[in-house]
Amino acid sequence: MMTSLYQHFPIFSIMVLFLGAFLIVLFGNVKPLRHAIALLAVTASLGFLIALVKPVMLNGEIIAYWMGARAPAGGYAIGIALEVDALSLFFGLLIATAVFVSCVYSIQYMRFDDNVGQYYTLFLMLAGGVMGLVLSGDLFNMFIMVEILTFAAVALTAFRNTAKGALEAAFKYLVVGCMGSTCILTGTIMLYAQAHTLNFAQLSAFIPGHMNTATVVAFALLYIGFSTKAFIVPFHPLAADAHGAAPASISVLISGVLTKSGIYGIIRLSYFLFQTMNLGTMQFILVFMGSVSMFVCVTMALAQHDFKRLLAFHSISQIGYVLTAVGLCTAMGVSSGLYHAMNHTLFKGLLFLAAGAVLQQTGTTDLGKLGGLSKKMPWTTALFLVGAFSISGIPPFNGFASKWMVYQSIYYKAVESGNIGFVFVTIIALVTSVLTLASFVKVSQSVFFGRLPKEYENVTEVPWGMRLAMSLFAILCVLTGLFPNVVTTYLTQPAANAVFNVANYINAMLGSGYAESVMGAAAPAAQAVTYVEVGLWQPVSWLLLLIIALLAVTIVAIAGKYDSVSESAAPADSKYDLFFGGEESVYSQVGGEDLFWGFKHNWRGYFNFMHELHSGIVNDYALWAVVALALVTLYMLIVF
Amino acid sequence: MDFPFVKEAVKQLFSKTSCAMYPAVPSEAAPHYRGRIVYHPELCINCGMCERVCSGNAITRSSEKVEEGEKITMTFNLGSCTFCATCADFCSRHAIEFTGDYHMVATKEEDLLVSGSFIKKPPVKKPAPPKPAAPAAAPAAGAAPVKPRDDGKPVNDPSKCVYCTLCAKKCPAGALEVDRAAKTWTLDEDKCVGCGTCAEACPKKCILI
Amino acid sequence: MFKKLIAESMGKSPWLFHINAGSCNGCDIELVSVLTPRYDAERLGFKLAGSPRHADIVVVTGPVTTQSLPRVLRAISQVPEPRCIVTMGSCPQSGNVFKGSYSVAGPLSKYVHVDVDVAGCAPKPQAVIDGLALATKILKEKREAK
Amino acid sequence: MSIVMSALQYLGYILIFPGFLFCFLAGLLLCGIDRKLVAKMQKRVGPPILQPFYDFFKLCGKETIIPAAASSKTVFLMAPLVGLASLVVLQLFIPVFNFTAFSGMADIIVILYLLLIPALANILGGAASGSPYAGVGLSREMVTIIACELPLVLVLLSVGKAVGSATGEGLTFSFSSIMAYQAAHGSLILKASMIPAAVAMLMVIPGETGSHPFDAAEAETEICEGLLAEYSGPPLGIFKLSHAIKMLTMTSLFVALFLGGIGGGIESLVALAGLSGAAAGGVSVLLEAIVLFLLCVVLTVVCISFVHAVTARLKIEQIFKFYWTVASGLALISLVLAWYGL
Repeated sequence: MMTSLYQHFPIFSIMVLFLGAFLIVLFGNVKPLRHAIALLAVTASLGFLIALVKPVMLNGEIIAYWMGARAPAGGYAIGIALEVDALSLFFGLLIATAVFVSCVYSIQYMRFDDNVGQYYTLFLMLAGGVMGLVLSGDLFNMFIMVEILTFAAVALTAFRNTAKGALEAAFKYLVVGCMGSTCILTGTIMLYAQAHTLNFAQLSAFIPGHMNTATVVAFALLYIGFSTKAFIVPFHPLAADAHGAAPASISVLISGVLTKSGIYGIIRLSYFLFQTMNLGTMQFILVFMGSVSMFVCVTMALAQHDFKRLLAFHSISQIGYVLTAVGLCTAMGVSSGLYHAMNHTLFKGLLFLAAGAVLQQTGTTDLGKLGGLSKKMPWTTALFLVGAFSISGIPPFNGFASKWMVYQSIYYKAVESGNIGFVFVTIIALVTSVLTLASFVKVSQSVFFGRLPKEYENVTEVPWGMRLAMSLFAILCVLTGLFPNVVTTYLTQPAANAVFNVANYINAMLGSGYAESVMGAAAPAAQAVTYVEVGLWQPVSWLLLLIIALLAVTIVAIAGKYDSVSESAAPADSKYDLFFGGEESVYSQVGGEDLFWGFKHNWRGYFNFMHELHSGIVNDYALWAVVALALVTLYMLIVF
Repeated sequence: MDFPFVKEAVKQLFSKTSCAMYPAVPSEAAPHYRGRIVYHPELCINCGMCERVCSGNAITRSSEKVEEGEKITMTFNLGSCTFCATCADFCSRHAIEFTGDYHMVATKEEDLLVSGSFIKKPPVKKPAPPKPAAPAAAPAAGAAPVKPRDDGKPVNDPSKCVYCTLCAKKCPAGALEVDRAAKTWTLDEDKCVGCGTCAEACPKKCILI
Repeated sequence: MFKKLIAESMGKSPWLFHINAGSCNGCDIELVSVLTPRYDAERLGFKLAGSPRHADIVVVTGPVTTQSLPRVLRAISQVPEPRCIVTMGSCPQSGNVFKGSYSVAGPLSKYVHVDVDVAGCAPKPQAVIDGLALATKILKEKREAK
Repeated sequence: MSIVMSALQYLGYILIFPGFLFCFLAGLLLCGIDRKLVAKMQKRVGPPILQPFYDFFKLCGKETIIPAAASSKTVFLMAPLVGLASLVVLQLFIPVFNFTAFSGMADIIVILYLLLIPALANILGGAASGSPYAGVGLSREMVTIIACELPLVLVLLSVGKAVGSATGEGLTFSFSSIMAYQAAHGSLILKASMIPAAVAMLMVIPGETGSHPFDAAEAETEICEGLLAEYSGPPLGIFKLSHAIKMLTMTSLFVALFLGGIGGGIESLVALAGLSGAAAGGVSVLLEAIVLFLLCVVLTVVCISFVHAVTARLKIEQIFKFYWTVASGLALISLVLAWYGL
């Protein structure tokens, strides 16, 4: 076995995070040291993963790493294994990037808080947990990492426990999160009882040939367990509370990283462990849950009156896109789903950071109380707009590039399979996109544009460190949107390839030929994943054209004295007042919760129903989880 | 959902417009339209009735002494006028006329003033004006008819007069004084302009002019 | 040439903003009737604008009551240059029959420079068209003088 | 040398033919025709056809006032420029007179999203002015966009499916294949399954251009033109220009989607007339351009002027309801018919 240095990088990238966490406990009282350790840890973790891009993504290697070099003997993989294929690395890179930017942001964002040492400890624990989850090669370690990240996330949600609702949110998260973890544990145990192994590769080789009631129930349990981590409907109310209460830098991780780990789990589960995705019934459940999440959460978001809660619901809505695309089981579907997952991490991170900036400077995220902040915080506004355009799928930002691929893949799937249901999924996806735009128009009007309330006259721009973090995300948003071909070629397609080449995954772990020997004829053949995009979209050319056109307009405009504008010289000059029907212009801000009453009026039945449904009582949400588990189990038992 | 105007819209698309094409095609005001005021100073007798009845205070009268007598200038401010024509109605000499000219557009306020002036000669003082009929003598004279005076000023026929004081109220110059209790009717000849308003106003038609 | 084009256009597309400063509605109705098929001022490019920011010509009706005076002045000041102010009817020019009332602050010319007066109570639509045409001419001259 | 030539050619596309100059002239001309015809239908004489040009140049000569309460001066001033530029670039991707400057760059679903940018520029510009009227206008504009989006999506999907299943590709979104299909098989509107979609698209046109009765967002009589309430001078002129260009965009989109393939007919007509060679080519191109522009005009007249003349403004919730029931229903019928290969 070839042992290059980079074979050790996956474990390094996990361990530096945990090591950093422990070091901060020891030296966390010294402020510069604390920041240095945290930054070093996240940078190192990101660096290790970037170093892996070449071998794993480009050369298509799969790194199988046995802790303590305990390679499998006698056909049983006993040791703790890490297995990094393109899919794991893809998610790992996402996580490392989000963690890195969030850490940069935290330095100045958390400067007014107490116990920041503990914050960083938990932060790095969370990061390490997610990293371990996606790089891990066996199911039980995955469960351990899920536990670590869940508890770190719960603690971080309640970190600002003086804030209203923080403890409540943490408690809700704890209850339902633990139900999810328990499901995962139970599923793991049931699989172990059946297959006598916990190694992913070995399970993947074993299970497809030995499907019985126990494995199906285990599948349902695991599926629901990871669904709670991804917060898809019906687990979405938790996310809203948790995001609303957590510090913004943690919201970035919860939405950009934790949900991704859930998606990762579902992909691993359904494409690798059980290999059931080629069944229409299995595609149905993923696509169904995805579309429902997509639509329900976007409408929930439209009804929100808190900036961060709104973002939280959007987060799940976007996860719905990812799940739908992944559930299609086509190469383009998986590729576009992963692309969207990546973009979601970037733009949602950006938006949460912008929300955090607003929270820090004004002390509130209530859409009804804010307004006109672009006057005081021009940078934050510009960066927020990049994020908002990205998530709403406005060309040429990244949200458009990936959503565009998602639509294509769904519609193409519809044509391919002749199933008209997918057409309606396409329509839901397209309409969800415009509703997303609507709610971000609402946020821009309510927070950044419109009138500046009196009490925020003295608000200032956030410090440069926070702006830097936001700019990093913004630059990535623009770049990934402008060069979709680069992203798909180097990141998402290799990952999609990995998804469709399960045999490689098994063989890389347990030696070549293992999959064929265990699974026999049922062994999935290695396939080259290619697809043709139906649509045409060249963002760079479009941007060039737009820039030329804009230049032309601007030049003509400036030549025509467009810029010779008159601005207010004396503050009391009524000429520069807003037109108020002739009245003296007083503070009047149109915005907040009910901005789109024309839409909500027509849907009032639905909104009232949703309002009653989301009671905010944790018992109800736990009940939903149980019901969802029961229904999914029942469905799977019927199907298989 | 119904669209009641579909047929009409299509029909009108191909029919003639109902536009009067105003600036290109001049248009006349309707008959009896009360537009720009024309003042005829030569008819005016300076009674001031118009000024008194004007609701908008649009009419001003000024006078200055010149060698022939008194130069009276009447000014009508169209920018303050309601075009109610009460002044024209009250003018006993028909010196005020409302025309059909509605084009009253100006960039300066002076453009909206209509004025005219005439010279009022001082009244020729007669050495012995005939005495008005004494109130006491009237019943004695019995049916002696009251003769109108020759200088255009009113005389009262006390046999018919009921001393209602309406003439005094109407007199624009304030030249009449009527006492109901004492049953007297006195004319201040210097003030009187001979407009005839008292004769018109008299319910018993007992004032001759 | 471009300047000339703008000046030409200035005379061809006057947009009106109408302020009722306590009017009895007589003039308001006559102003609207100017836009009806019978008189159709849109032929000459006239259009009623919704906001003073879009307007070229401000048409004031009514005797400018004390309540409306600050509103009228504010709305007029919000009209971008070059602009023209037209008083319509006798009221804003002098107060008309409301002259001397405790609640009338007019005439308007005490506060701002009035470009065109259209007399009448209420003016005939033809007179309004004449007045607005005159205002448009003034507007064009103002632009040319710039 | 060839690089310079092609650069010049592209610049020509952007600045002259399907780009600025053409958009400016054709858009404002359409707007003028629209205003004239509305007046005609109301038994008026109406403004001269060139009135929008006068309006535009007049606004160029006016003062630009930035309200003191404007939350972002940059956004306030840049929004009209971005809106106009994006609309002009959009025009490069839509076949105008059967001619597309850049055909391979964006397809109909991308067009759907590119159409949002001018509206978004309008919304953000209005929002940046800080006016409460703009706030109300913004809300209504956004709801109108949401309302129009669903039928438009359904129309585009059904066109993609209909053409795709006819050509054997399964589905297609590219303009060039839609145009090629229509050139070969006649206009799409001749297909029975596409007629409801075409009707739905006709309904969408006034909504997208914000004309009567779907102009609740720009109601000048109640909310002072909403988003534009605080704009004056050249920025306002540019918004009005974008609004005019949008008429051209939407009508030419309709022509491209449903009335393509007319060019072939004209060519054969020209051939019948006995012309041949380069002259025939020139004449047919010219004729085609004239015919297609007339089609745009007719569409403007039918969808915008006529509807404007006979209806009164709807409330915003009625607009939403109309689009999500009537228009979407029609488009859905089309989609289902196209799906089953009719």
